[in-house]
Amino acid sequence: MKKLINDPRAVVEESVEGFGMAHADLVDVHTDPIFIVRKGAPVAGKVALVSGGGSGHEPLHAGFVGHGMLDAAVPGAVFTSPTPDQIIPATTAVDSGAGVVHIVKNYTGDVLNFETAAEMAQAEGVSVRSVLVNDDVAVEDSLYTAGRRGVGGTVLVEKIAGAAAERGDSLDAVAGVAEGVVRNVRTMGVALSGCIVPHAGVPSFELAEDEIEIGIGIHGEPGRHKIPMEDADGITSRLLDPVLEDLEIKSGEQVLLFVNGMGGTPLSELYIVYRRAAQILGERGVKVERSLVGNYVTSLEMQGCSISVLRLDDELTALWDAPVHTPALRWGM
Amino acid sequence: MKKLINDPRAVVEESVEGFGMAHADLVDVHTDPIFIVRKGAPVAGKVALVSGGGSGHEPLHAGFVGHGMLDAAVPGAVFTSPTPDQIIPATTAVDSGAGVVHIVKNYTGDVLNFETAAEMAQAEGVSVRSVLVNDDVAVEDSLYTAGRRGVGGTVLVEKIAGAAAERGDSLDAVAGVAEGVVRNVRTMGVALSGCIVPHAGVPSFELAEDEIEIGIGIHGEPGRHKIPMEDADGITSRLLDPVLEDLEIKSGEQVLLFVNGMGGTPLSELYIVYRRAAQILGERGVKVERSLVGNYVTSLEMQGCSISVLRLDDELTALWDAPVHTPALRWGM
Amino acid sequence: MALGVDWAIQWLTLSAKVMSEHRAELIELDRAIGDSDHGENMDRGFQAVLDKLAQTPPETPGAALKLAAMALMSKVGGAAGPLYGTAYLRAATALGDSAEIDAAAIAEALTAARDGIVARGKAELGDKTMVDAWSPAVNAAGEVLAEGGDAVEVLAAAAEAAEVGAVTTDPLVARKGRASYLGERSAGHRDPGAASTALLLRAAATAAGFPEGPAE
Amino acid sequence: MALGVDWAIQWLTLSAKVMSEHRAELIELDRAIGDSDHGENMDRGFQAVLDKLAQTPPETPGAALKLAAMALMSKVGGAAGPLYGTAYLRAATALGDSAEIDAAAIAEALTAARDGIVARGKAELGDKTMVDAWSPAVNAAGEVLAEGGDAVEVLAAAAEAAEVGAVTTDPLVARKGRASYLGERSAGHRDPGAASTALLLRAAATAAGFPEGPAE
Ligand SMILES: Nc1ncnc2c1ncn2[C@@H]1O[C@H](COP(=O)(O)OP(=O)(O)O)[C@@H](O)[C@H]1O
Ligand SMILES: Nc1ncnc2c1ncn2[C@@H]1O[C@H](COP(=O)(O)OP(=O)(O)O)[C@@H](O)[C@H]1O
Ligand SMILES: [Mg+2]
Ligand SMILES: [Mg+2]
Ligand SMILES: [Mg+2]
Ligand SMILES: [Mg+2]
Repeated sequence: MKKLINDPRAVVEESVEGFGMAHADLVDVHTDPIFIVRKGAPVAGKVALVSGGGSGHEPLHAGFVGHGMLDAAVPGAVFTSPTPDQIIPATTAVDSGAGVVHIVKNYTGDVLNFETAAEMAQAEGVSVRSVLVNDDVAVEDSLYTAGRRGVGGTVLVEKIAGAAAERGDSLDAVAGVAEGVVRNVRTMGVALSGCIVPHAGVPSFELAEDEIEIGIGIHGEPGRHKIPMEDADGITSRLLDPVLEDLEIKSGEQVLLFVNGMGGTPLSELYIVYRRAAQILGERGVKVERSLVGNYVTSLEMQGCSISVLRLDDELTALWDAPVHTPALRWGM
Repeated sequence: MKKLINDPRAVVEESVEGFGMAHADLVDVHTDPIFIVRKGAPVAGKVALVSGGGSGHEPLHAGFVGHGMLDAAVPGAVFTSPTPDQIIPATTAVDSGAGVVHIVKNYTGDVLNFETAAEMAQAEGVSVRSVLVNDDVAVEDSLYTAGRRGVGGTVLVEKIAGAAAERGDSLDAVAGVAEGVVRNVRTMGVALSGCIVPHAGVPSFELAEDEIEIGIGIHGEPGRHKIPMEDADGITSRLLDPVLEDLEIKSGEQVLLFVNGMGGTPLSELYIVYRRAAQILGERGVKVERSLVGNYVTSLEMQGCSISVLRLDDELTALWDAPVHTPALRWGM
Repeated sequence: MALGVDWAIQWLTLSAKVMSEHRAELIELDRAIGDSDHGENMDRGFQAVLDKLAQTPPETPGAALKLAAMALMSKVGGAAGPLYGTAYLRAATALGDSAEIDAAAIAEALTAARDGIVARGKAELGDKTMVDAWSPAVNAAGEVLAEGGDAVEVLAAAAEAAEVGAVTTDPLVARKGRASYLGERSAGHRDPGAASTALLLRAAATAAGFPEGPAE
Repeated sequence: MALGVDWAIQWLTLSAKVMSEHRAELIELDRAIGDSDHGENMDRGFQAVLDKLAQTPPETPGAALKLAAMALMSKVGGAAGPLYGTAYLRAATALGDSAEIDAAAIAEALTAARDGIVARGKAELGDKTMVDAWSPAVNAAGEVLAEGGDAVEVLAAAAEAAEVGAVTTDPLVARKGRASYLGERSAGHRDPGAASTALLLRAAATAAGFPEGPAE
């Protein structure tokens, strides 16, 4: 295992420390327990957004703390959800009295830890609403699974709900906007390689030179099935088709197309995937109104990508376009 | 070789096409020959900035086309400098009459091709000034080499010179600003793995499980020497010390600290390197006035990073802070 | 023979040792059908338990388990943190502030722990989770208690049943937790949480003086 | 025997074939001390030469080389593109618009080509570049010419000297081009540009009817 790290067990701590130093104008970093809050939080009268989850998905979530997006991020150990003793102080630190929305990716660990934290924060007088993100169409949402995972779509939920909070929406309204995004976004991913969790030291899964994993999540876990390597256009169809089918996107609709890198794939390749995805949408009469291409919700150094499609309406488009100023996403200011 | 590509020989063409589709609000993409120009170029009365080089370093250069940075980017084949028949039309397309600055990374191929193109564009009536970027301290600048390479510092040159052009500086003034940045920026890089050039299909070099390459460039070439793997803090010193020595940075000076990923290294690791680099600068009494952390000048999916330090003065800081709006770098608008 | 706070402290201390020794093995199990962190999480959690034990030595078995619950809840993270945290908390509540606990109290605590896990995680027997180790353990404890077994015998029976229960997860298709994302591909691997449960219950029996169980 | 446009066309056609056949080998040489693209660049460039030849068949050897120069300049890229482009352009200029060229003209064209490369790239003999193949070739051509050799003999001598010259780059430490970044580590590898020069000059001799050179 070769990584630019010191002690494998200090990865999150040291990385967050460096992050805090690099972005001292935007965030304050708390240690023991670790969480990151927006500079100047709580913002008077504003509903606060808190998200978190295992580390290893950077820039998610800490990279999205700032104006127009998150008020706090709570990083767990690598690929391990954070604990209530982190989530609770993060929640109380950013509550202005207007309440806090927890944006939680749907994993058993994240759900249970945020659930406990929400209960305890409520007990301390903070109004908390939780929104579960479960955009991964690779997982069947049935009695036989823990439900769909929250993956790439999370960044869209955080951006859009963050804009709603910034414009002064109420707690229920912000949660409602977030839920609206969740209802209208779907994602599917592919891995060309596994990744190495620092404390494990070995690849999360092995793929032969001509194999890829379709339907992966963002924790280096194997996907739904292995298939022989295909070209980018073929892979793009395999990801995009189920997304569009599940969303029931129809000709004439407008969407945001998000091609997300898993961390180890060159940007040039993401654009090759974007090209084909946009072509497919064009052929179906769907209008790509907004785009996002880059490494936003990653799985350490995994090679691969995910494609997310978000159905847009004027409201969501306006919230997407609203100014945002965070370490990893910035426009309009 | 597993990559998200179709035909290895169509990588640049298809990637640039996807890039153009994703950023149609910011750029126009020309094909045959391939080059990318800022939407609405030429900008009346403004000196234009043109850069280019081999592909595989994305987002450099195309990702930096837009307000406050480049007017055109000219991508060659992967790791191969572009040809005059691309550079010439890109140059004439963006010239408003105020002249064009060519920002050229110092490689024999880039120098020769831009040189030819500049001569021919001049013959067509365009005033061209060329600025060579050679920030890589890993290479000795002596009679025995092709001179120092242009690496990570290039993005700083493009941003700052772009701001000077945007505020209305003359051709000579913009070139002068660019040269000032070149004089004050130094970089050194490390690779933990090689990368695979699509048309070659095999890793550019092989490293044992416990070896790293110090002093690499951005073309997957081997570096100055292999050393046994070290921890992030140790590697950071190995990169930063020669940079500071060469720049002769003294206590009390102000700098921009840029930790650049080579493409395949998680952002979290870059922050671990940033942390140590900022600590070292702090110990030396140097003030880190501005920061940049991320994958900006890459080498396909290579794992590793480079550290650049730019000596700042008020003028450079103001130009760095000036609004920029490109696909890969954006603030203030 | 009744068990006191010494047993509880010994159990937790031994648990920390066992989690550290089996860290790599639990990571490897989680790598196959999860995200490679279970061993790391449990090791980190029980080191925190040790720290807390050293800081404020508990005076009753219930206090010891409550202390463990809080440490696990705040240091394990993931799915296992809240589940084990709830389990130890419910067990602690069941034990109350008795200084000495007998076979019946042990069986009751195990039942409370299992019920807490089920209440939080909603998993049923056969879903390929730690419940598949806890439930057989609770049943075996109840049977030995009914047959008049003492506290050590109850714990030994629970440990053995948990070990068998962990093995029974091998062929199952996961329906809860991260492994469920794999569908059919989760079959053929042991559930990491069931494996850690077996290790922890074996440590409980060993701490009570029961001779080390059969090597795995 | 003098050579006409047929020879020039045959040379370029054979060059394209040879670059395509040796593409992987040149990439591999460049991988060792450069950036793995020389074979790809040369192959792409000579395919463009072929395309241009088909579009507008040249009428003189000089026109053929000029056409090649333009194609190489616009399709090869990297260091080799401008260097070979200049070489072919200077050679074309030396040949002027003669329909038939003799041994002296060949030697002159080779000299002009070499001088063009040196003028652009500023490399000296021994810097481990394509100059290390071109310069011996020019010298050998001059010698054979002085001894009264014909055009074919001049080309054959140039090809052989270039091949030897390419081999002599093996132990050298590079002082120009990308390989120079490696310093001492560049020794022990053949320079890719010298290797491609040897292949191109061998193709020139073969196209002139000289029996295929010794297999490498
Ligand atoms: N809903 C659930 N009910 C009971 N146990 C569960 C449930 N979900 C997961 N588990 C247990 O948690 C274990 C995984 O723990 P761990 O790897 O630490 O957390 P995570 O899955 O969040 O990475 C599984 O092996 C399983 O035994
Ligand atoms: N200054 C120079 N003078 C002469 N030849 C050079 C010079 N620099 C490089 N070369 C030649 O160019 C070859 C490399 O060509 P190529 O790989 O296509 O370009 P690049 O180095 O830009 O990737 C080298 O092997 C060498 O023979
Ligand atoms: Mg986990
Ligand atoms: Mg090259
Ligand atoms: Mg796990
Ligand atoms: Mg090369």
